[in-house]
Amino acid sequence: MSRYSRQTQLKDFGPEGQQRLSEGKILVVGLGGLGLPALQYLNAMGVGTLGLMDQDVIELHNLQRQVLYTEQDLGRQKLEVVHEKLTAQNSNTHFKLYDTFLTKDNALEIINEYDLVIDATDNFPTRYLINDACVLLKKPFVYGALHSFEGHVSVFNYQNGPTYRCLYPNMPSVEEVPNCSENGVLGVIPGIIGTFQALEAIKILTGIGEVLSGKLLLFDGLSQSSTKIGFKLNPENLKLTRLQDFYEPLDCEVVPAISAADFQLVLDSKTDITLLDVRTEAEFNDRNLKEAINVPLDRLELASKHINAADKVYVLCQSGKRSEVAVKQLQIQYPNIEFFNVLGGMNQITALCP
Amino acid sequence: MSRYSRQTQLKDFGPEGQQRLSEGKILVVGLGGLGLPALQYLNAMGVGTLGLMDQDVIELHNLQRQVLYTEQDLGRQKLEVVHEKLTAQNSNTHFKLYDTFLTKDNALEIINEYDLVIDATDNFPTRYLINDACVLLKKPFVYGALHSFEGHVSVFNYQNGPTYRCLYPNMPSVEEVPNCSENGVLGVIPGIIGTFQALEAIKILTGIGEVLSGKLLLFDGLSQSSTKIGFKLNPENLKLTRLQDFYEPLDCEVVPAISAADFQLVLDSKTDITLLDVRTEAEFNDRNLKEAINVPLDRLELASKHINAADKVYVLCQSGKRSEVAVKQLQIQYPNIEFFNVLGGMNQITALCP
Amino acid sequence: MTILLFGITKDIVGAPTLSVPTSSITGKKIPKTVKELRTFLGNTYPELNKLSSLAVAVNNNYAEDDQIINSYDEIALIPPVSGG
Amino acid sequence: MTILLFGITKDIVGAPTLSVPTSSITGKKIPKTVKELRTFLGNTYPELNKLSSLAVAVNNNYAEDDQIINSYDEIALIPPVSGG
Repeated sequence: MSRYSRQTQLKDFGPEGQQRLSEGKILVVGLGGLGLPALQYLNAMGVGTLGLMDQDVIELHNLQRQVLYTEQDLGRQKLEVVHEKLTAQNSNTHFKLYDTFLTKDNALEIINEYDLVIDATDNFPTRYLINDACVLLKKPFVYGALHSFEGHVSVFNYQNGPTYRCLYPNMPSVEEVPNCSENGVLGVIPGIIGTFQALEAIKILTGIGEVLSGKLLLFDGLSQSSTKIGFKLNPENLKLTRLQDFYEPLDCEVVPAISAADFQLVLDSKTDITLLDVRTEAEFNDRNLKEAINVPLDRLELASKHINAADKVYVLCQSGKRSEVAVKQLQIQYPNIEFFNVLGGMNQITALCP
Repeated sequence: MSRYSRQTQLKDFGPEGQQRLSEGKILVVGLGGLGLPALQYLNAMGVGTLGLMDQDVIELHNLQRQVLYTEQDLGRQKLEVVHEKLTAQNSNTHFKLYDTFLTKDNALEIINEYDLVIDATDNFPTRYLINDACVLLKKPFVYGALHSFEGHVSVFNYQNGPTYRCLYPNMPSVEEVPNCSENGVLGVIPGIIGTFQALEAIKILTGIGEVLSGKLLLFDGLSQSSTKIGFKLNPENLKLTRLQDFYEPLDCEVVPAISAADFQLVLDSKTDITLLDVRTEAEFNDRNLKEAINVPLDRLELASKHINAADKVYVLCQSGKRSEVAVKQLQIQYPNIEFFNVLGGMNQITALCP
Repeated sequence: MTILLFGITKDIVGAPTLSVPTSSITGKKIPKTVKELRTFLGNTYPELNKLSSLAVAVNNNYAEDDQIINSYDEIALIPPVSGG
Repeated sequence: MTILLFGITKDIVGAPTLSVPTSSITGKKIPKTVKELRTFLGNTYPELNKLSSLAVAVNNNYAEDDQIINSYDEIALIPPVSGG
C-alpha cells in the first residue's frame, strides 16, 4: 500500500491528482493559527514545494491554537521549528524558508515562484499586499481570517475572478477594525479555517471540485453554520500596474510597550530607571539619551550585567522595531523582569523634544 | 499574557469557559484521521483530562492524513506516540491511556469516567457500541465519519436528545456499506471533520453556543458546502437496558490476506511454502498443519531464521486475529518480504477440511 | 425532483445529484411517498436496494417511509458512512 | 427585516442578529436602500459609522449602496476581519 493510496484510490482524484500535488508550489505567509493546520495537511498530502514565511518566535499564548508548537519550542523561531517538524512528517517535500516579513520590496519576486499563496497572516497591510502582488502576478490566493468564534474564507484572483479589493476596496484604519490579538479567538477555529484553506489550495492545484471563487464563506462556530456570500469582480481592481508605496507591515505579536509621550513623563520624573538602547554603537554615539545603556541587538547577552537588579526595564531603538525584537527575546530569558518597548523609538522622542 | 488569554478574553467564553475546560474529561476512541486533529486542539485549548484509546501501529499510508505522525514513528504504537507528542504540547493535561479496543466488556467502565466521548473510530461495530454505552450511561458523544470528499458530524445522546440509532436503527452489514479503508478519503477532510468534533466537544463542556444535537451536518469538500438535516428522538432508542452480546469490533488497518479456501489451494499445490503459526506452543502441539513452523506471537523475533530466504510468507493463528497483528509487525521488520494473513485461521481451515 | 446524494449513494449513482421525473409521459409510476421513492430508485439503481439503513431527508428533515413527497421538495439520500 | 451580523458588528451590537422595523408607527424613516440602511444603523449604533469598509449582503449577495431592500430580504453586515 503506497503512502498516498487512501486518496489516489479516489476516482475523482487518482494518481493524476497526486501527480499534480507533487508538482504544486504553495507559499504560506504566516506560521500561526491558520498557517500551521494548512501546512500540516498540505505536507501530509504530498504537495511538492512549500514556502514558509514568518519572523516571529514562539510565545506561550500561541500554544492555545498553534498546534505544531510544544512547550519546549518557546522562544525559538517559528520558521525553524516548522521546518524541522514538517521535514520529519514528509521528507519528500521541498521547503523554502523566508526569514522575513512580506514587504513591497520582496513580495513580487517571492510570490512569482509559486502557483498560489495561502494568506495566513494576521493583519490588514499584509493581506492587501498579498492581494495586490497576486493581482499583478495573476496568481490565486486563498484567504482566511478569524474573529472570536468566526472565520472567513475565500479564494481571490482565481482565473481572473474577484479580488480581495472587490469585497473591501480600501484598507480599514487601525481604529476601525481591531488588528491581530486585540481580538481573541477560540483555539479550534483556526484549525477549521486553516484546513478549509488547505482544501481550497488542493482544489486549485488538482482541478477537482468547485473552487470558492466569487464567494465569501462565513463560518460561525457557535451555531456551527456556514453562509456563502456571492460577490462580483470589479474590473478596476485588476488594473493595478504596481504595488502601493506603503503597506506598513505590522508585527502582531503584542509586546508590552509604552508610548514615547508616556516614556517622556517617566524620564521627567527623575526616578532611577533602567533603559537599554539596542541600536548599534555608531548610532548610539551619534545621539542618545543620557539614561541609556548601549546594548546592540546582536549582542543582547551583554544586557545581563545591567538588568539583573531591575524589576522594570525600558528598551529603545531608532524606530521601535529592533527594540520590540529585543523585548521578545529578553522576556524569554528574564521571565521575572518587566520589559517595555518604547514605541516609535528615538524618532518619536526626537519628535517630541526636538 | 497567559497561556489561554486569546480565548479567555472572549466575552462569551472568559475565564469561566477555561475553568470548565480544565475540569473536562474527554475520551477519544481512535487515534487516526479524526482523533488526531480533535486531540491537537482539545489539548492546546486546555481540556483537563484526555483519554486515548487505540491499538494500532503507525503505517506509511496513515501519514497522508494522520498529521501527528512522522516518518520516524512508522511501526510504533499510535498510543505511545500520541501520548508523547501531546505531553510535549501541554504538560498540564492529564492523559489516560487505553491499549485496547473498545469492547462490550470494557466500554461501560471506561466511558463512565468521562464527560463525553469523541467517536473517531473507523468502523460500524465500534460506533454502535459507543452509542449504546453512552445511552446506558447518559453521556453525550460527538460523532464524526468520513467518505471520500465528504464528512458527517453530529452530537448524539446530548441531554436526552436523539441517538445514532435514531438515524440508523441497525448496523449495516459488511456487504452493504464499505468499512474502513475500502473507501478512500482526501487527506484534509479528516482535519476538517476532526476539528468540527473538537468544537462540538468544547461547546458541550463549556455551554457556549448551540450544540449540534438533533442535526446531522453533511460536509462536502468538493463544493465546500454544508447541509444540516434535522432528526428526532425515537424514545425507544433510550430504552436500552444492556449492551448487545456482540459488536464484532473490527480492526480497520488493512493487512494483506488470503482466504482460507485460497490458502488451501496453495497447500494442495504442493509447492514449497513458508508458513508461520503464531499460536502458543501448547495450541500448536494440540493440532497443526505439517507445513507450519511455530513462532508464538510474543516471540516473533524467532521468525528471522525461518523467513530470511523467503520472498512470501503466510501467517496463521487460531482465528486470524493474532496472525494479523503478527503480519503488521513483520511487515515493518522485513519490508522486502510479502506477508499474508490466513483469514479465519485454523478455525476456518478446520471448517473446510474437518 | 432533485435528489442530493451522500456517501456511497453518490458512488453508486456516479454523480452528486439525481433527477427524478415528476410527471410521466412514459406511464412509469411517479413516487408519491418516501417509500415509493425508495422502490423507484431501487429499480433504477439495484445496488441501492442493498442499503438496509439508508436515511432519507425531505426538506432537510429526516423522513419516515410514509411521508408524502412532491416535486418541489428537496430530498437527500444519506447512508451511514464509516471512515474515520 | 432581520440582519445577520459578522465580525466586529456582532460585538458592537452585542448580538448575532438585529431586527429593523419595516413599518414605522413612530414616524421614523424606514430604510429602502442599502445606503439608507447604513445611515439608519449608524444612527442607532454610532460605532458602526467608523467602519469605512463594511460590506453589506442582500440575499447572500454583495450589494451596492443603491440596491433597494425590502422586508423579506435577508441582510448581512460583513466587516473585514484580520485575525490569523
